[in-house]
Amino acid sequence: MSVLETSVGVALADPSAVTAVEATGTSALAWLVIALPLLGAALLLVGGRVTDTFGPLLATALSWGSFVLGALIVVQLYGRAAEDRSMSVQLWDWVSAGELSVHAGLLVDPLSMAFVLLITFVGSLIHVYSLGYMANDPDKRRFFAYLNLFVAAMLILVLADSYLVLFVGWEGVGLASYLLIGFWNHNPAYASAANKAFVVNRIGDFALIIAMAYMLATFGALDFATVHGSAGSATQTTLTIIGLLLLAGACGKSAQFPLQSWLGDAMAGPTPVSALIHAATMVTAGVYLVARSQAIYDLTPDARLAVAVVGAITLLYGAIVGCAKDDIKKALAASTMSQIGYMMLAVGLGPIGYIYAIFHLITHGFFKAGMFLGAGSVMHAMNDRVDMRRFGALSREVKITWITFGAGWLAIIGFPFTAGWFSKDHIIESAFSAPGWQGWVFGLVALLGAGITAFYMSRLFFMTFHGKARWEDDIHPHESPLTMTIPMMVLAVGSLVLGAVLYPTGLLSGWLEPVFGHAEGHESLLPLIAIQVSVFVLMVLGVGLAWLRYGRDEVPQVAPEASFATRAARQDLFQDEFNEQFLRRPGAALVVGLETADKDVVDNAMVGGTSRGLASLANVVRQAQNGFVRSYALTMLAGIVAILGAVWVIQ
Amino acid sequence: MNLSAYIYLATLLFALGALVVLLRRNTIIVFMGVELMLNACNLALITFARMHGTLDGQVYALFVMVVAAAEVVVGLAIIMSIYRARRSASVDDANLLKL
Amino acid sequence: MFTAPEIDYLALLPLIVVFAGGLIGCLLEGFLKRSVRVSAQLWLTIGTLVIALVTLVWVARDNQGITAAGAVTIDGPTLMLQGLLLVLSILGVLVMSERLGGTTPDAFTQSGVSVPGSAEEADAVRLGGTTTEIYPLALLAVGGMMLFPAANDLLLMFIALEVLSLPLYILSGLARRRRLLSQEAALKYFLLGAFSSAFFLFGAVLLYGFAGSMRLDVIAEAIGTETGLDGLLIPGILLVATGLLFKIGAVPFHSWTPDVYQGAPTPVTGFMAACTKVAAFGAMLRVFYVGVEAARLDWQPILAAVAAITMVIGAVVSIVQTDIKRILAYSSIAHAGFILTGLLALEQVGASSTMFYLAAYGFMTVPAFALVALVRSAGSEATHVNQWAGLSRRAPWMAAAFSFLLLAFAGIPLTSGFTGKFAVFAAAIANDYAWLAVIGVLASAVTAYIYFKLIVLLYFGESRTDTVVVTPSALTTFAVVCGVLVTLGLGVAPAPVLDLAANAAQFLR
Amino acid sequence: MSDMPWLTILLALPALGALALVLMPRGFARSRELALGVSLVTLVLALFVAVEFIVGNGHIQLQETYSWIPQFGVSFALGVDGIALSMILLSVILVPICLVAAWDDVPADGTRRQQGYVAWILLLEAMMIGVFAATDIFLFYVFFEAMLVPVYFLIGQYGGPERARAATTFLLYSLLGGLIMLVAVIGLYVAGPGGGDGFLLENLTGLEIGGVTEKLLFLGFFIAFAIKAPMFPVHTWLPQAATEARPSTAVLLVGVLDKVGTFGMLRYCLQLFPEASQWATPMVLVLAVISIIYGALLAIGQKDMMRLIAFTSISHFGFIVLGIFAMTTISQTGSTLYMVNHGFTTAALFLIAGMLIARRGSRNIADYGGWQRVTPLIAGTLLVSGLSGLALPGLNAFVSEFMVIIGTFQRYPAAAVLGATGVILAALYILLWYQKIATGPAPENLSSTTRDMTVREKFVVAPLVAAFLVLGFYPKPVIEMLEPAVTTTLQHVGVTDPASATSADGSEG
Repeated sequence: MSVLETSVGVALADPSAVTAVEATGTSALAWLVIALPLLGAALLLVGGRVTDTFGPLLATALSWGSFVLGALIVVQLYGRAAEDRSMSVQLWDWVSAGELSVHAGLLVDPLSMAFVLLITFVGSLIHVYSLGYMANDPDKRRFFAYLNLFVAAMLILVLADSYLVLFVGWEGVGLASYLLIGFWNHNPAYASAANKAFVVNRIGDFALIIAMAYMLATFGALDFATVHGSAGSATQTTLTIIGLLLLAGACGKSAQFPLQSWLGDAMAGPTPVSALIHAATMVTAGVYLVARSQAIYDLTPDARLAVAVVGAITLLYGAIVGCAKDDIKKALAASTMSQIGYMMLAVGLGPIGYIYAIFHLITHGFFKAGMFLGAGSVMHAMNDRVDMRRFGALSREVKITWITFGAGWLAIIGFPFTAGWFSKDHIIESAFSAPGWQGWVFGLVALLGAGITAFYMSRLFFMTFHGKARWEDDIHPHESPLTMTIPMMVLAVGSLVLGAVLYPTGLLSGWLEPVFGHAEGHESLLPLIAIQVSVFVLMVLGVGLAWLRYGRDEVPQVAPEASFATRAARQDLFQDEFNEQFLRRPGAALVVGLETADKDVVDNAMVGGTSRGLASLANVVRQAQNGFVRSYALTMLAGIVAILGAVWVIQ
Repeated sequence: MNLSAYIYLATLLFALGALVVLLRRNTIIVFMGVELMLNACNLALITFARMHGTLDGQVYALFVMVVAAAEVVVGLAIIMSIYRARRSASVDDANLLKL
Repeated sequence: MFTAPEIDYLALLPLIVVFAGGLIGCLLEGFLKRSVRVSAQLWLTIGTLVIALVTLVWVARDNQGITAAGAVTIDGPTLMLQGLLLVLSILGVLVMSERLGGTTPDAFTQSGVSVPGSAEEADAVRLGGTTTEIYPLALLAVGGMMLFPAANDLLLMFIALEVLSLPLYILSGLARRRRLLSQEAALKYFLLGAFSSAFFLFGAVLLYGFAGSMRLDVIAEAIGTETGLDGLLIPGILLVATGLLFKIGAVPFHSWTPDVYQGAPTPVTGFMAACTKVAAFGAMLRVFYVGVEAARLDWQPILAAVAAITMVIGAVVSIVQTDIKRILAYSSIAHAGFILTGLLALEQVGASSTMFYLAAYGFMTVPAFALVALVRSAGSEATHVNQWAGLSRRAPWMAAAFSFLLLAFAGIPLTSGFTGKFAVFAAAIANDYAWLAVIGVLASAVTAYIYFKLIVLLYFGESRTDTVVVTPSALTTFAVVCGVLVTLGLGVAPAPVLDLAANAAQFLR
Repeated sequence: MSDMPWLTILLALPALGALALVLMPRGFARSRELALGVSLVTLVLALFVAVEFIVGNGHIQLQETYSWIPQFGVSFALGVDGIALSMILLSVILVPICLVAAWDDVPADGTRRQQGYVAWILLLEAMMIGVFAATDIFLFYVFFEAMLVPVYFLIGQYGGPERARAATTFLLYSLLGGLIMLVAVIGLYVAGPGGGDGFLLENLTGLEIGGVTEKLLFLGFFIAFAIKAPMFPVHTWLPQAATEARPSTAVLLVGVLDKVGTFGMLRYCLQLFPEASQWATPMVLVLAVISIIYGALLAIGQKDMMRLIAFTSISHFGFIVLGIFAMTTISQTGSTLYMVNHGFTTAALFLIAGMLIARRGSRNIADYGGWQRVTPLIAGTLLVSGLSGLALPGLNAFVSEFMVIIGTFQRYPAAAVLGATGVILAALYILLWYQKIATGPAPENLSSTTRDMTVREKFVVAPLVAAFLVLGFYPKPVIEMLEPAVTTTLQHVGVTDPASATSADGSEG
């Protein structure tokens, strides 16, 4: 590939113009980042029982290996000039026919490496955590194999240099998610949850496939470089359609409205899975996709607006649902949805939001993973109970968990100077700077969301760790082993300080600038300080309200009868009822109808009809074969007369 | 007299013979109907021979008579054997083979 | 007025041999004692047929021409069909002679004149009566058949028709078991045959009236010229056609076929089905190709319609049959339709494809009926399809052979049935009868249903204990193996026979 | 080396193997070993052939032409292009796998049953090679039809309780299609240059027949192929046949045999009748899309797992046909690759389902549940195969399905989008099935002797899973084999790929 001969300044203003050079040095080993966990998965799955003993440790080690390698690559990139940090690793010619030419190739650039670090770091921590969490599970080996598989797939997703390779990872993480949600599939509900996740994701994937088809038809290629490079030459309509299709794909993976229904059920998987896949990494893939496709979205405000709208809706949706959930994991899942809604909103805002979206994504990866692990630890302590109404007053029993969870809680509610505060406030600020009515709408939604987040997260926190103990009789809470608590501690530290490390130092924005370009100075609708103050006030209000209701007051052990709004929120705003009523039932009826039609109409008409027709014709004709000679003679004579008559008529 | 009248007569006889085959039940009579048809042919042959002014037709008629005689032999033999077995000469009784 | 016609005896030698053999056979009937009669007659018959075949190949082939006052044509088609007839009748006679360990041909009654079930019959059985007259009868029938396609004169054709038919009427009535059915078959065959030959004759007479001669070449010349009696031409052609269509069993002149095929002794059915069809189609070829080809615009549509309806009716009605012999009968009707399709194509390809199909059909039909005769239940033939269920387990080779023949009937590639169908359909399509070919393939598909139903029964049905497959002697085995090998050979490497048929397809006019 | 008649040898080897098996004495104990040996030698030989094949050349290679039936214009002509070779390789790879999978299907009980079983499979292999290698249309037709016979017996004689009906339905459907094609085959010959080698593909390509004739001929071929493929609404035979057949038979039937339909569309419909193909494209695309969705929806509703797999195949065949008639390089390459991939995927699904059935004795999905706990390996490989079936990236089927969708999108976006909904439905039918089979509490009513995969079964599944991965991650060798042939086909049709809306190098050039 030829290096672009444009000035650096232009290149930065038009980030798609950054051309990846062939990778050298450590970066050339980027494939190994993927290969290590993939190898782990393969070994553990194929190796069988032989690997039972050392398998989990091996998987963990390989995951850490990926992290180390990723870090080394980042170091190498850091040593290069900002505009040279984009490198490609070409592996092999994968699919080539006609115009289509897709190499299995990796793109090592700041954006992908940011994800690599997040994935491998959090992922490895969760491997470690799982060593403790899954210690007594008979299928531990399989679990670690799946985890490794997930890490590998997720790395393929972010390292891909084309949409098609990305799609491999995209579906790969879907598969891993399916396998892990259904890990305890002896419970039929869990198996259904796994199916639901996969199928809903497939709807998004369908859109993504069509998006790729559209790209190929438009640009004649699927690699990021060509597609993004020639995006400008496509028509507005085309770009908008592609943008919307990509958004639909992102919605599926990131559980955004209207494809959000699977995430709550996905909590059926073991808690480390929820932490890794359904909080920290996989579900943020949609955000990555939109961010990666910025060259397209930059040119199509309509599609971008759609992204922002979806983000805004989901943000509120998740937040509202989160207020009503009593299942600790489902509440966290709702919160995840909501937080990803923030990220979507941010990427939907365009160049001003990309960096904040990724920033929030990273911090969220830490604090949400931390909280999920905390939740896992709590469940560990409470014999796998998840109903927060039967928790309470755990702060004394599981102190480390309480503290680490508290760090995550502070981060997510946006307590000043925690990681979440840095990332979320910037998104809210950016939202207010969107043009025209959008600024007001998105800004206020984001602001409101922040308040609700503070409420429901505090509700969760207080219900679990404070108030009166509402435990069931046979529960004797105990702190988790070190393998579990250490990862929680690491993540807790990250939740508190990561923001301060990354943002004020300009580390992250500097790192990502070659990809996203320099964020233009923007006019906010409200003064910055006003926004920050209102966010803070709302947060305090939310926490306070939660304290009053769930910290100070008695929490009923059984969910009380509630208003329509609460019931709606408990039932995820009737998403499943809607799907059941308008999708599954008509679908099932269609299937049954077709089954009947296939038997009664197609088969019966084609085969049965023909054979019946022939048989009845035969039965009519054979009546003439009545055994009477004279009748036969009559037939003959009739034939002769008919023939002569026919000739006579013809002539 | 116009020779074509004989042709019409022959045709009529032929048709009569066919009708006999169709209408009568007695096997012998049915067979007679066939003989009538053959003889109608003979009449036509002779008439055509006359028309064409050749003797071919008459010779043909002789052949046909011989054949008819042979047919009678075989036919009667078959009819006899079936009559002896069934004690019936009705063609309609021979209808075990059907459909 | 009469001059003694020149007769090329060398060309007629095969015919003479066969007729002479038949007459000697009649004499032997009278002079030989009962115990040696069967084998003597068998050897005489086979010998006669073989010698006829040899003379056909070595003598008659080199003496082609129109002879006997223009009444007989010995040309390519004649020789080809005569040869085919001879080979098929050798097989047919072998099958007829199957004794199954007894002293007399198994399929035939020991006393044709006795009343079924009477004391007379029992006496005949006790005394070891034989019906060796089947051999001379068969030879005479073969003679008539050989004359049929050779006849260049409608009167001779009529005589040949009778010569071939009369022995067959008798043979049909000679079954050992189910004699009532057999006699009924003979009666039906006879009455309807006589009825139809009357029509044939009347048609011939009309053509005589039209042309002033029954010779085909004269008739051919007369077409297109004003004879004053032009109105007789078309009815004449069609009535002649009627008689021939009866013999081949075309709809609506087919009614006799199932009944006679079912009632006649099974080996006779096989012989008759194969050889009569060859002879009758040969005669048709000659009439339509040599005699009235010039009037084809008048008869071709009629024949096409007959072919179409024959294929459809034959195929459709076969699917509701439950008797193996009737199934094969309806199949023969459908096959008659297929062959007609080829015949309609005219030109050389029409003749060659027709003759090839006849060969293919003959070599599958004789062994098929031979195999039918082997399946017994309580001493008599078990011809109901249900009695055949699961036979493959007890008689794998018989089932395999029969299934293979069924595949050939169905026209599955690599069998002669396919090659034959291909030949006739190709001829039809090349000569603007594609629609007929379409009907033909649809009919084939329908007939395939019943053939495969039989295979299903043979192989996948629940076995019945009261049905047995008797072990045939070398005679039947030879005939069956020959038939199967030819059926396979004509499917896999038909080129030589196609060549033969193509070379033979030149009519002397 | 290249003078050797490789393809003939390849074709003859399994055929001779089958013959040897038939000739072995009754109760021959090593028939399975012999058959496996023959099929492995065939596989090795096929690999030699593949080495001889020059990749990147889109024309027919390794040609052999011998005159067969010159009277019909028929040659015994073999040759392969990339598509044909890939299908042959698929066949010869699947046959040994199927033989191993079918090891215990038919016990050696002292009869010929087991011999027959493996002999039919070998014969089928020979015919599969023949049908893909034939470059003479008549020869193709011969194999096309003759192939029905082994399958018919494999289903009818060795299948499930409803086998007779299933076998007959299968046969009649196919035969009907084949016979209609026969008319078109003949018609094509008539339209072509004729002569002693008039059926050679090369002599019939580029005829520019035009008009109604070409459309009718196209339809004649297409209907046969649509039945074979099978497409809606002529698919109803497949679920029956696949259900009643042994898993190995079902693999060969659905995995390879049905590909003859799509192969035929590509090789014959498109190449011989370009104008008519384009005329028919809208109709075909609609049918293809219906097939995709209809098959998938019905698969979701199935209670019998063999039926389910059959319906998934109908859906997948819809994709293949869609890609073929979208007529872009990408879509057709995708379709041809799909043909290979689908072979492996379906094989794995059928065979693993067969393992489950062998253990539980039921095809009813509801009779299972929780089997992941009983037979983790079977459940796991079932899932992997299922994922291949739903086109998970990284496994084989994805590449091809994706290529079909995006290639179709280039020309017919609406059809591509509608067809792509099959992606969602595929997830439903595979995962719901897997859920009902493998997940849930461990079954209680299961005898303790139920074992996980045996070593033999591992040998069955391992190569298939390996094929999934290899074709999923590195399909390049296969694509390189296929693409030139596809390009040649498109040249014959006279279609060029639609250019992308913006040139590939974009604004920055």
